[in-house]
Amino acid sequence: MNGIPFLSLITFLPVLGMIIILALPSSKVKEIKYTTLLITGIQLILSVFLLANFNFTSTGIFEQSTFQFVEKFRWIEITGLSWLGTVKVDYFMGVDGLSMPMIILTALISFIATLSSWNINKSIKGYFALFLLLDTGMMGTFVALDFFLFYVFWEIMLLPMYFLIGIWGGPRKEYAAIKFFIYTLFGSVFMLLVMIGLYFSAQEVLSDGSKVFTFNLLALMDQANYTADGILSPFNPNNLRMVAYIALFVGFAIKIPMFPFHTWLPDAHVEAPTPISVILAGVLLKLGTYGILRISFPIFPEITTQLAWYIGLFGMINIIYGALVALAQKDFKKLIAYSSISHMGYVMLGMASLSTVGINGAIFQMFNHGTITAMLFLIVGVIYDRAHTRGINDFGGLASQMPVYTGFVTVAFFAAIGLPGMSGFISEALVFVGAFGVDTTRILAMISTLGILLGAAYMLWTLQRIFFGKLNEKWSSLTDLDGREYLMLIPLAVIVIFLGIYPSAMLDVMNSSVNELVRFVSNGFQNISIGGL
Amino acid sequence: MIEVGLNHYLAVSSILFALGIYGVITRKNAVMVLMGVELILNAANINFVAFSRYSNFGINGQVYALFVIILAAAEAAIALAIVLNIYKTYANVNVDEINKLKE
Amino acid sequence: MSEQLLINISLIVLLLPLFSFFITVVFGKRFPKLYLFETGIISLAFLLSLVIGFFKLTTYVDSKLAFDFTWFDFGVVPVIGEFKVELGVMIDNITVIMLFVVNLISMLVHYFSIEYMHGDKRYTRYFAYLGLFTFSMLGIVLSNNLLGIYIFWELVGLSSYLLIGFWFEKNSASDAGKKAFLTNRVGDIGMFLGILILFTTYGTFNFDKIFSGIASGVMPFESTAWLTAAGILVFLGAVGKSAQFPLHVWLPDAMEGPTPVSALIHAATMVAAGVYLVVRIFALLTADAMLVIAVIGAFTSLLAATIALTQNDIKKVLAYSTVSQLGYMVMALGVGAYAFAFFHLVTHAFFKACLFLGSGSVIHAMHHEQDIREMGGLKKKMPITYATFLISTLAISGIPLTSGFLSKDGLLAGTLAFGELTGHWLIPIIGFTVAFMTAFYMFRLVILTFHGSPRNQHKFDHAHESPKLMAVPLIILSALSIFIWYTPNPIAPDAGWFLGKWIETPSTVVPEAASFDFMINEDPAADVIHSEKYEHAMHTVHYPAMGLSIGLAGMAILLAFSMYQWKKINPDKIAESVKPLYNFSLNKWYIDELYHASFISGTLMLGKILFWFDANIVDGIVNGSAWFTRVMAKISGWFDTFVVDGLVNFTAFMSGFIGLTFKRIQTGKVQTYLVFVLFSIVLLLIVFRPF
Amino acid sequence: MNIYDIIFYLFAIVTLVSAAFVVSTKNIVHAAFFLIFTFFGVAGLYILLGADFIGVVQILVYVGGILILLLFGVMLTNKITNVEIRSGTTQIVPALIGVGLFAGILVLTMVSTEWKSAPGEIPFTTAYSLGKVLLTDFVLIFELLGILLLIALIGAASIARREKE
Repeated sequence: MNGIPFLSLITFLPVLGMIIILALPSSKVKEIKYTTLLITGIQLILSVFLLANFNFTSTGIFEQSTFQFVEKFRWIEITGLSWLGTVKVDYFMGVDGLSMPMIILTALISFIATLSSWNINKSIKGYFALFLLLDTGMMGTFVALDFFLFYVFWEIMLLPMYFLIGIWGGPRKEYAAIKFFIYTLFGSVFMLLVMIGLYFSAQEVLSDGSKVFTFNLLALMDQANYTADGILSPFNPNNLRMVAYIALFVGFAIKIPMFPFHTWLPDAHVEAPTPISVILAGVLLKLGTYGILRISFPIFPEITTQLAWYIGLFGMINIIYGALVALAQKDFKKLIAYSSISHMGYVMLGMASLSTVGINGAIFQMFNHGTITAMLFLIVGVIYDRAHTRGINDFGGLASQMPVYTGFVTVAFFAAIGLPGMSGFISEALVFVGAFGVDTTRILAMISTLGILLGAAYMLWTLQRIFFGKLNEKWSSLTDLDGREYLMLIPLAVIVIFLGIYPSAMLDVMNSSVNELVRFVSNGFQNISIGGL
Repeated sequence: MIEVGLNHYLAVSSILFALGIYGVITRKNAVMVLMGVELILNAANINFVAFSRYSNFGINGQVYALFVIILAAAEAAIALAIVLNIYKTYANVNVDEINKLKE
Repeated sequence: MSEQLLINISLIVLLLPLFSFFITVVFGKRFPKLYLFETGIISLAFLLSLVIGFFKLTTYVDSKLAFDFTWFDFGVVPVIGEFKVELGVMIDNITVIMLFVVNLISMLVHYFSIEYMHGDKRYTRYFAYLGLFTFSMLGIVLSNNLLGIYIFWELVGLSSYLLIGFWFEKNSASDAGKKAFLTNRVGDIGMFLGILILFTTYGTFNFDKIFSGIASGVMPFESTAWLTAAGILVFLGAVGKSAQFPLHVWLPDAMEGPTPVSALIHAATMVAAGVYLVVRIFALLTADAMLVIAVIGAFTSLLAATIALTQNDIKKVLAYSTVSQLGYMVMALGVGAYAFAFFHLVTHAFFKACLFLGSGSVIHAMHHEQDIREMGGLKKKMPITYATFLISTLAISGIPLTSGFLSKDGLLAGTLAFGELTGHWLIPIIGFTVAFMTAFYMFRLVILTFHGSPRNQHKFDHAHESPKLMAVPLIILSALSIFIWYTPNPIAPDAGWFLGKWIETPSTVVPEAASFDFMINEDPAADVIHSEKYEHAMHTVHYPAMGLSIGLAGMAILLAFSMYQWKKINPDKIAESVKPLYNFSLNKWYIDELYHASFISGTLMLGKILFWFDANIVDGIVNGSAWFTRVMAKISGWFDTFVVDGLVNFTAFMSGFIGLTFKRIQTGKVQTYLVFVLFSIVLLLIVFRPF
Repeated sequence: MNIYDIIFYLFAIVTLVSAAFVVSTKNIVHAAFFLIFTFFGVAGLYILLGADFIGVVQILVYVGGILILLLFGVMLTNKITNVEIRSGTTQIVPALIGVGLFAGILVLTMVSTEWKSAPGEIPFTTAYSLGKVLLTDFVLIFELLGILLLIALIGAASIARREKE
């Protein structure tokens, strides 16, 4: 058990797959696809294995010893760089209750997206190679505990995504890809600035007693490590921590995506091929909120408490704004994209409550949104493959033509609406319970409940327009789901229902970490000056 | 006339050096150019040995001179081989007619 | 039989329909006969609920059986402390009666549907949905906490959605399903907020724990106003589900579903769930909350009754009468007539289910004709249907010897007592007016459908009495509309076992200052309310109320006969003379139109505006900054081309010029270069002059 | 003017004059022979400077080795009987000016510079000390040079043998 670098394995396995694929001649289409499937399959098994060996009571968050499957060694070390002194970057990975659900989600969604990629028929080799690289980026971001490493993985994701949208996308793919790229890069720049600022504000004590500047996230969470005059040091009376927090938040908010930084999402989703939409909605959006929980919250606890209301406010705006705009959509995929925006609002609202229940709900909602929205995008993909259109009003009466498909759609839609018995309900309810239970976000939570109604409105309206009514004769040749599509949808549906009935399966994984996070944030940094702005 | 000393040797070597350069620059025949090079090397060698004699570096200067001689031998061998090769290619060894560098 | 066993049986009763739902949904396509399995399961559940009811009402009549389990546990949480979410079941007398009602009607509807739905292309799927509904409804009934109720509440909404939109090929059906779900959601949001208030304050969803929390004096956010708000908000859920004004609009539309479904869900059980919820939270309602509830109930019953007067669709009339009767129940709860409200819920469930199934029988016979203007004279062709329908109509009109008389009379007495005690006389006035209207429109319905001569001879000729499988449920349900099942004395409802022994008003837990003075328990420790003042008032109004209601019902029936049977009064003329009012009623007070014009269009419009905002302003800013960047790029590109590049090109030109000049030097001959090297060195030596 | 000085001037003149002939004579064979005198002169200067071993090596290597090599080169690349053996010169004027200037400055520099000369004892024979130094302090370079010579040998043979493509 010990000594096997599971996290490196699970992270870099796709890179191995990519190398294999690159070595294969591009004519070996089948081999390429099965290699990808195998790799993501192994990844999924590994993630389940990690879960099986996961200690539910170990808290994580800021104490290295409570992280699990930790891998840490010196990655980059350059000594004697004039005024810079020693630059030291650790290769530091670990898992706690915050990242465990995300690892499983990433592995699961990657696997299912691979299945969904079976229809890709344009330069297959390149597609799957990039796909696997993307997989590595996502997985790496979730396990990295060093800011530098985190950033590297964060950026690794960007490039394959750009190409996957830009090459395999729809008619306006170039526009969408560029927009996605520039938007996220814009956010990354902020993140980079904050990262460097933090680096020069905190020093980690090494085992030999010497002090070096550090990217280690856990070290950055420790107040004692900050220097007296670093620009982001809480001890510096003129520190810029507020500014840095907002900059970092914007970096993450773009990924979420938070209003008003959300407009890349509908374009990217509409243009991206189905599996990429699935990954985008299923995993990539979670990186934003995960980043906030992993980095912003514990490194800037005092600012977090100060700004929680604003986070909640934007969450509320996301919920209602996304839902209202979704109501106006005529493109099935765009509708789902806006519903994503709405659903990610719940995550933000839950986080803003800074309470165990709310954050548990937020993380659970991240997971559930991952599975449910993945399902929704797969559903869009299924119909698009057959009908080559996504216009909601083009359809009608499909329920009698494709009953099984309609069954899955109903499950997915009602899960998205937050029907009890499905996972979405638990997370939304927890978010509301958490947000309502705290004075800061109570009013926001009350207003946000409108989202429940609006969500039901656009979903049911869509359900009606596409599936109910008289069958449009044009579609009388559409076939119901095939075996592969069953294979994609059934696991997700089962997970959605299982977690709706037995939420402890997921809540127990993260609960101790969330408790620790809440405790850590509410204790905050002591005796410090809050500067900036 | 003052007593012969370091300066005299250096002056001799300087003139020898200049003559060598003159040879390298003016002669058309590659073998002649090589001879000029040998002159230059000898001029340098005189300096080594002279400095070795008139300073307190001990015997090191002579060692370097020895090395230069060895290098000169190697150089001569290689250079002649090249000259032979050039001759095979161009049927003459006139340096001024070999102007591939221009292209 | 031990308590634990009873609870286990109740859990089995709960899960049986779910089980059959899954089996039927998954294997329904391969084994079309599975509907029989489904029906069998429901029958089994009914038998088990009979067993539970028997033991509970005999052995454990005064105790409450409860069972809790932890659903998920957060352990020790910062700030809050121990935190876990529990679910549980509870069996008290109300529960077992509801179990009986739900399972019985569900079973009868199953039998009825076997015939009624025969030949439908999604026949088994229909039964599966019925199973899902039964499961969810039983869940509401059995839950001992708000969360459980909310969960099943939504599931009931889902099954209702699926069943209303069962014939989804009809746009009106899928519209109605959507409308029902969304309208309910509006109420559910309120309910959810109410639950949040209670949960945040008391840290539990469990009714008993919340009640004891309130009783101990802890108020939500330190204010009884919030308690009132919580009560009203939770009641909003009931407003949605029980189709109270302003959320009543979905129920008439829900008649698009198959008629047996209307009988089961939209008349007898699900719509009563709202009333049931208010029954459950009755103890925490403050005086203000109760007044709000009473007013809404009264207004709803009046509204629906006035609309029912003019409707011509047999199911629409029944639907509005359902809304009206639900309004009655809600009003009764608002005025504190707790027991009568629940009593009316039960009796109404039976006679209204009977009426709906009867109408289903008629519709079946008339080949899916629902307009009563096309009917008439069916009495002879369908004697069983007619007889059962008539009994139920008598019951709903409050004619003595029926169950409806008992419950309705008590309920109206409650409103009168309330009027006397609080001075809110409008509520009893509305109550009696509605009683009059109810009798009138119900007899109008009966007369137009069954009496007189057929108005559509062709359809009449093809009409026939329904087969046994449809007739038996009608007979059973109409039999249950007779007084004898509830009390031995046909004019004294509280003399019987139902009200005498089984159902008693729980004592309120609200602080005295915030509750009606007649609701304050004289013995604060007692679970059951006992108020001299209230009992006195009830006693005083009992006989006046009875006389008034019988008299009004009689007059109404007489009026109906004289208008539609004997044709002494021409209804068209009356309609003509009060044309605006008639149209107002016929068009359902234009409420649908109002909602459509305001909320629905408003929301859609807002969505469109925001989308425009999103695509043009937000994205416009993004694209604008991109455009700006591009323009800047162009400008700098121009600068680059003409200024920077100009310099570069100039340099290049100069280089070229110099190059041309010096080209000659570039001979390619090593020796020439060496000359230059030599001169350069000389130059350097001259410049630096080492000598 | 002592005997040492006379001998110095003698050798110096021999060296320079013969070197001047080397670079100025048209006949390549003559040039080669004058080169012998130059090398001898230089060897004499070495010996005058107390570097007896270097002087001997100078004669052995240059006169015995390199010059023979050069002559072989001449003979292999020129038909002796041909007029071609009289090698031409180019750019004499710029070369004369440049070299003249260069030589002038160089000599001026060498002469005018105040060298910190500290002439030590002239050892009777340097072979012993050279040998000792070569095999101690400079042993690595010594070895490397050996290898270099080997490489040069092989390389020269290889280059010279390459056939015209």
